[in-house]
Amino acid sequence: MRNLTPRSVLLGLAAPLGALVFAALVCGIILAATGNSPIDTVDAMATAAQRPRTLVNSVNSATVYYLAAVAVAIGFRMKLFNIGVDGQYRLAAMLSAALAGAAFMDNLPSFLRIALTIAVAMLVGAGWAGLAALLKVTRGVSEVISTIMLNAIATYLVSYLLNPARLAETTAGSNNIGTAKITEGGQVPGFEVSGSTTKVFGLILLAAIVGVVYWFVLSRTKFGFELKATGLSESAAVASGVSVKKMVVISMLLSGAVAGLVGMPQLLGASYTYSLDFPPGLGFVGIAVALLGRNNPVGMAVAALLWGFLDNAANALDISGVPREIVLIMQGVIVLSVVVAYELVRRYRVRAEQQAVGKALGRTKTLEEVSA
Amino acid sequence: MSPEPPAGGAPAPAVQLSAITKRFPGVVANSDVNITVRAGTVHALVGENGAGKSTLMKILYGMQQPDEGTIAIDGAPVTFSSPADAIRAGIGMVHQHFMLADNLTVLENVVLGSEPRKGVGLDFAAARAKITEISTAYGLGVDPDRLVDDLGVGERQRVEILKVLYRGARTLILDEPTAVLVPQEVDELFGNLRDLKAEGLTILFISHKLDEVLSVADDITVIRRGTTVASVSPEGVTARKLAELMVGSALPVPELRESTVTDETVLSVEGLTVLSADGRTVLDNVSFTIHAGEVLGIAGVEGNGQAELVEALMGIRSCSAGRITLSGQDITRATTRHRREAGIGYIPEDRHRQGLLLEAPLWENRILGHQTSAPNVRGPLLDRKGAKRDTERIVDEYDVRTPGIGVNASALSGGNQQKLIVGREMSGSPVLLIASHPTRGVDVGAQAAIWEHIRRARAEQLAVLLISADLDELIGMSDTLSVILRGRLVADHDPAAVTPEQLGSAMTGAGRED
Amino acid sequence: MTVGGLSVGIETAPARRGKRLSPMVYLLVAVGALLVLSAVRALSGATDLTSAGTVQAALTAAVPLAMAALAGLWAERAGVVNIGLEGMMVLGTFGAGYAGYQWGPWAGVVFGLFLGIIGGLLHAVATVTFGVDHIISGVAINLLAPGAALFLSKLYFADAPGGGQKQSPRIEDAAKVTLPGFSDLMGTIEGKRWFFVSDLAGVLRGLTTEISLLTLLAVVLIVATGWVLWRTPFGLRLRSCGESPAAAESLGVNVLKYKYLAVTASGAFAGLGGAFLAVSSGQYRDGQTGGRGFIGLAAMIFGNWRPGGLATGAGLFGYTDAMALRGSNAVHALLLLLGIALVVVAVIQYRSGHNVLSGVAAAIGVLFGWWYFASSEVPPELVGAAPYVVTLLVLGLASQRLRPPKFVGEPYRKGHAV
Amino acid sequence: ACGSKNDTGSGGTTTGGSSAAASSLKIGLAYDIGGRGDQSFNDSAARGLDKAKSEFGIDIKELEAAAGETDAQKEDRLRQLAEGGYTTIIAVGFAYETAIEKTAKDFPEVKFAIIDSAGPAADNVANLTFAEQEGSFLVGVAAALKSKTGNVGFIGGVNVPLIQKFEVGFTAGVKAAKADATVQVKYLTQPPDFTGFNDPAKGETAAKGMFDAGADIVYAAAGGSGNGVFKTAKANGKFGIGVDSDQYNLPALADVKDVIITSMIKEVDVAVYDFITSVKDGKFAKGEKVYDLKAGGIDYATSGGKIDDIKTKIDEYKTKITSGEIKVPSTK
Ligand SMILES: Nc1ncnc2c1ncn2[C@@H]1O[C@H](COP(=O)(O)OP(=O)(O)OP(=O)(O)O)[C@@H](O)[C@H]1O
Ligand SMILES: Nc1ncnc2c1ncn2[C@@H]1O[C@H](COP(=O)(O)OP(=O)(O)OP(=O)(O)O)[C@@H](O)[C@H]1O
Ligand SMILES: [Mg+2]
Ligand SMILES: [Mg+2]
Repeated sequence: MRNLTPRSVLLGLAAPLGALVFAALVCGIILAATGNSPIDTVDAMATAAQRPRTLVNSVNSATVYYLAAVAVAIGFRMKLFNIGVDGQYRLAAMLSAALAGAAFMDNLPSFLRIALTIAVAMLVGAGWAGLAALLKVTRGVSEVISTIMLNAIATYLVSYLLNPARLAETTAGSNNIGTAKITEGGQVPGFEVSGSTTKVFGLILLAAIVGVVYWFVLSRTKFGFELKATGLSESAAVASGVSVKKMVVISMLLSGAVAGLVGMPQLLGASYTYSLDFPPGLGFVGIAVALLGRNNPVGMAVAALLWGFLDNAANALDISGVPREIVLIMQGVIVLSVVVAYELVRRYRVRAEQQAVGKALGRTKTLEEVSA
Repeated sequence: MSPEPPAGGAPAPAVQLSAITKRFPGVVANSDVNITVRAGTVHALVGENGAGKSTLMKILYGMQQPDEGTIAIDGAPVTFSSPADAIRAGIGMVHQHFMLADNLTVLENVVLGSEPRKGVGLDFAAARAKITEISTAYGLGVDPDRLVDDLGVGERQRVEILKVLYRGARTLILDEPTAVLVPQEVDELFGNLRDLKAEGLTILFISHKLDEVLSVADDITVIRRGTTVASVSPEGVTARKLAELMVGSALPVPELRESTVTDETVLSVEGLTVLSADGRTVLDNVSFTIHAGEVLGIAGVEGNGQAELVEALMGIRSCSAGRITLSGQDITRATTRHRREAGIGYIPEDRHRQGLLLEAPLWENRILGHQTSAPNVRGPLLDRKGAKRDTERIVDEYDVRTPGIGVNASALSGGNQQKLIVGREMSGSPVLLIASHPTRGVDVGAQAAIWEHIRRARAEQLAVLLISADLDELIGMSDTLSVILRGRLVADHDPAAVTPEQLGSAMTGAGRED
Repeated sequence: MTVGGLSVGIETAPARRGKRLSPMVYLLVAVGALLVLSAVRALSGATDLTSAGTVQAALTAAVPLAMAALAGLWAERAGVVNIGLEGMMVLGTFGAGYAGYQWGPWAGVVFGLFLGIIGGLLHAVATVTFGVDHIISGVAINLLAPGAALFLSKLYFADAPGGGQKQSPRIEDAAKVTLPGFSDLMGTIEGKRWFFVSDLAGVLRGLTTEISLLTLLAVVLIVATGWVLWRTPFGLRLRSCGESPAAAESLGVNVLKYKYLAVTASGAFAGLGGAFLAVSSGQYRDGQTGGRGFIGLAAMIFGNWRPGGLATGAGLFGYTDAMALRGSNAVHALLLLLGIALVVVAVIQYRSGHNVLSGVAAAIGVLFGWWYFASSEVPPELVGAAPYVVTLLVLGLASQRLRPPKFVGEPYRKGHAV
Repeated sequence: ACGSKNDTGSGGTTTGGSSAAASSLKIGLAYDIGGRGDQSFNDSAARGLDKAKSEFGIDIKELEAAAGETDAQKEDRLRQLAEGGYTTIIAVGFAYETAIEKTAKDFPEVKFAIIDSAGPAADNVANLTFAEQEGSFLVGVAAALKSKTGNVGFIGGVNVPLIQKFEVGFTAGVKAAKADATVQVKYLTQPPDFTGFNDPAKGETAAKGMFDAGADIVYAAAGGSGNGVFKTAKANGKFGIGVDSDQYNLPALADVKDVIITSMIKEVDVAVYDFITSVKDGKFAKGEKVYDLKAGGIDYATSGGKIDDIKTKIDEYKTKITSGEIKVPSTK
């Protein structure tokens, strides 16, 4: 991290704020051009922002998005593109839900049950990601392809297992199907918030811990240094004694393990079962959030909250007659414009840095200086 | 291509650069540069690293636009907004760094941008014929259908020249064309240049090797800190004088004073054999020993196994046979990490590829390669304070010119980057230093500093493996000299007795049956 | 040591790549593969392995994938990663729906292409002009495009006759052609169930019967891409921007222009892929692309950034996908086929000294063989996984000589290339 | 009555009461993914709503689900409706089970209805479920009787229990009419990949596979993917069976309608309309209301006249089912 001077703080804020304003402008124009009122939209969003339940939902969504983003970011830091977070968390959530809901688990102390469930989820996520890592280091298969394929294969595996003959059970009268419901001892209680019937996920603490550990490992440990170094220059990392293959395997396993956590807040804090309506697609949200937050632990948290809020404001928009698709458009425009803004600021910084180096070399002066 | 010279009187200068000024953020690369290049001559440009030579040439070649000043070609003022304009005006440039696409064939690289056409398609036959014709005419010997990736440096250099000739350039800019060539290759190149000159072509030539400059140039312009400080003719000047003009101080020479060689073996290599990915033998039964306080120099044309040797010693590449022992410990199968911990320092050939994290601050670059030892780490944790403090020390001791240790390595000039690497690799008292081209592309001042550091460490019993293309450096700095040819160590020489020419012919295998 | 002069060091760097295989070798490999297929077909009775219907369905499935892969190829050859293919395809499906129902299938194709171009331009502005990370821009487009398409479809299709908020009215299909006489003849032979001959006839009939003009157009575009990129000055310049933008720039190639053109073309191809999908399905539907853009990207990597290769990748995927969708019987036979193929790979790898790989291949092969003989069908939930598993296996066991364009994904700024 | 279509369905249940109280009715409707305009299940619910609106002039609000959302977000949707003064709320689809359960508790004065789920039970919740297997049984009979090859197919959009009900009923119907007939079964995608309801290209390939394997009639319980099934049926001179509404009469399918011999009609519109009427008339009834053949919530279509010749046979089975003589299974 660079030194915090007022100018650098200002610059750091200029990018995201400028971009948000720009994105709002673009969406406003789209709305106005299609006969929707931008004012109503802002109004609906402002109303949503004041409703405790929407805020709780936003925080809960953000919790999950954040975990997914960290999982993706671990790979990104090493120039590994784990598109497979999606498959990893779904498979992990399904299998750990089956375990957590199993009858024999009822006899275990609550803490152990929860820990076991989470551990299994991490193991499954890591294992599924490990396949991609294995293919990459032994056979050179691009993780982009292998994780796309593994996502699909996970879908088929889950639906194979989600069958009354195997790991699922049906409830009479319901068209849903899911794993056995996790009884109270296996659930993680949430935090009450006044004015909202929905609780904040208890596992938001887990997300926070994951964020802190991510930050600490990357910036304070030898391992984190080697991970970043590999991402910055593979050849330099090799020459400095880093085993890139080992790093690929470890970081993919870590990424998968964190991916395994993605389903946990929802599973242990709200659904208590893995069923047909377990939210899919979180891995892809994770990619967007990680990119928006620039793989930075705090940046991703902010991005996750923004994303969560936009997603949860959609209902309010819908009710006030604004097409909810505008949220998707808004998210896309925000990602693009934030990133463009970052790039512009980065260029400005590089120039400033070069200027500083130039000064250190005593090369800023022109004609007079040279004549010496 | 180029306009006719004005009839009668003295021909207009082929190139006239007047009052060129070019500013980059924080740097004035060129300020008020004036150069006149007579048609049909070889005009040399010399100056320290970062003096602004390449920038000036890029301006002449249209790759960069001057902030102030004018360019005249054959007396007519021109403005180039892209290389395409310069090429049209008959200017060609061989860049300091190869400008080749590895995954394309020689033919594709050569014709790119000036393709012969048949309908909308590319006329491969015509291109092939023309390339073969030029290649034969100048003895370049390049096969148009080979992939550039498969070519050695010498061949790549010739492809670069072919590119220029293919476009029918009348003015050739050669930016440090000899940096990677051995003396014989250099002679060949100079022979070619003379031929070209005889045909009336004009050549602008940049080099750090002043004796070369003196031997080939008709005129010499010295650039210092972005501006022309002198225009001299080779007859009236010596290399020493030129260097003084360049830096304003005496020319340093690579020289070891007295022998410090002990009989304590530090590195012993026996029968080292390395295969490439496709099974070719790239290093064949190589054996040697380096003692404490000894510098072993390896001479060789690039691509004869030096890179593989270094990588095998560093554990980056695995060997198929042989034994490597460091201070009595067998490290043949040890990891790179282990070798570094055992005390091997490594100055890589390509600092951007293997030596630095360009997008990381200097102090993080200090940790690179030393991420298991003090003062960078404590247990599994980074010791950020320790690393920063030690980076300050290196910046100080090695005179790395930087505003601070928080700037990214990419912001530093090449010479300063190299000094940082040398400082880093010398820290933690290594027992063996593997130095691959430690002063390549570094200006004379920095060169002297790096030599001095190596000398000092040698006096303190450091063993050094020195690989270099600069034969003066090799001869001056080595206690023992070996020549590598096609993956084998073919001859040992006494640096006190050998001349660069002898070394050069040993390197090319001339006079040997193989 | 060839032509005199500066020839030192030539021997130290001989060619590393294998030689280009001659057409004869390809033909032999194809015949061999068909022989194995015939054998498995005869053994298992799963006629769908080589039936004309499977081949036709495979073609239909492969075409949008191949277009997406081609789109990826154009962008990546010029050095720009395009992960926004999915989004651009979605724009293509919408465009085809919008114009297709009003003015016919070809108008749909053109309009889909046009909307794809808009997506491509957006990507170009972000990545080329602003130097945004290519992945980020692609992800943003994948968010934007489906949102925009849905937004627009509600606007334009909700009240159209036969349309809905999430679907366009019907689009006429493009015309289909059949090779007269030949197709029937092949049909007769196919029906005989002769070893190899009938299988060959089945494949040939599939390739000559009821082929949509869109499919033919796709084939033309694949071949044309190969020609344009590898045989014309334009293509050389475009590829040079992905291999070494600095070299290109130093020879006066306007790198920015070529990158723009390539990414725009990429958008056009992705849009076409979407349009083909919509037109051949008879309408635009929200969510219709179903990840085909990503599969296309995988097919491009699978095909080593080459037109022939990506067509093979898309074909392989389309073939297994068609089989999985048409019936589980053939997928069961596929187990045996995979088993045999893996054992063959094991033998080849063993002979070239890769013992571990050979062992792994043999083990998986035996496992598949055992699965085949121990079961009478693949569980229906798993049948659909066939194309994904097969792609992974092929990639994992085939030797990896993939070579992406050297500067793909690298930001480029004029005058800043080293 | 076999020619029963939307209009007859509503005719049978309308109370025709005055609309005096109606204008004060505020009705909120939350769709499942797909929403209004999916030309299938959600659309059917929308039709019922529209009919109620045009007849009673009520105040309505329709909200839509997003792909990949959580129960909490669904719950939020229902709560926003309830808080916004919508006193009658209809949730379309079993995905709203949990959301209804939680919301209904906190709004005892609001009347809720959930379609396709018998799960949530409360004093203010009506569960509107359908016996899809019964209607599927009847079209299965039709398929068996109409098939020349004795080989028919079933294509499900996504492999979920709801669609499995269609499959099971269909297979039972086919076997009942022709014991030795073959039924090919294929689901286009597996959950949570719901594109199987939206991918006509997949429907086309799957149907072509079945036709090539000898089937001559395919029942498409695959939402929008069914369009591909009919398209390929037409191209190959075979037949298809529609689902949810009388697809013969859908404008979007006009050019393939001659291959649609019948459709399994699931009168979600009737259920919605009935429910609104009951609330309007103050006759809200909690708990499960099964829309089956007997109740007229499920039926088969005869438009196009392709099955006129076997109508009597089908109606025999229908009678047996309504009388309880045949009990159609709903799970495998
Ligand atoms: N594109 C650029 N942006 C910013 N600064 C630049 C750029 N190109 C060159 N410079 C700076 O301009 C100065 C002159 O560089 P130039 O490459 O012309 O030096 P040179 O004389 O060729 O040195 P060398 O002998 O090392 O090749 C250096 O300080 C360099 O860092
Ligand atoms: N390097 C090349 N030079 C000239 N033409 C090429 C080159 N690569 C491909 N082509 C042409 O492009 C078209 C399609 O490319 P494709 O990827 O199928 O190449 P290919 O010949 O199959 O190469 P490979 O055997 O390496 O896969 C073919 O017509 C081929 O002749
Ligand atoms: Mg230079
Ligand atoms: Mg090929």
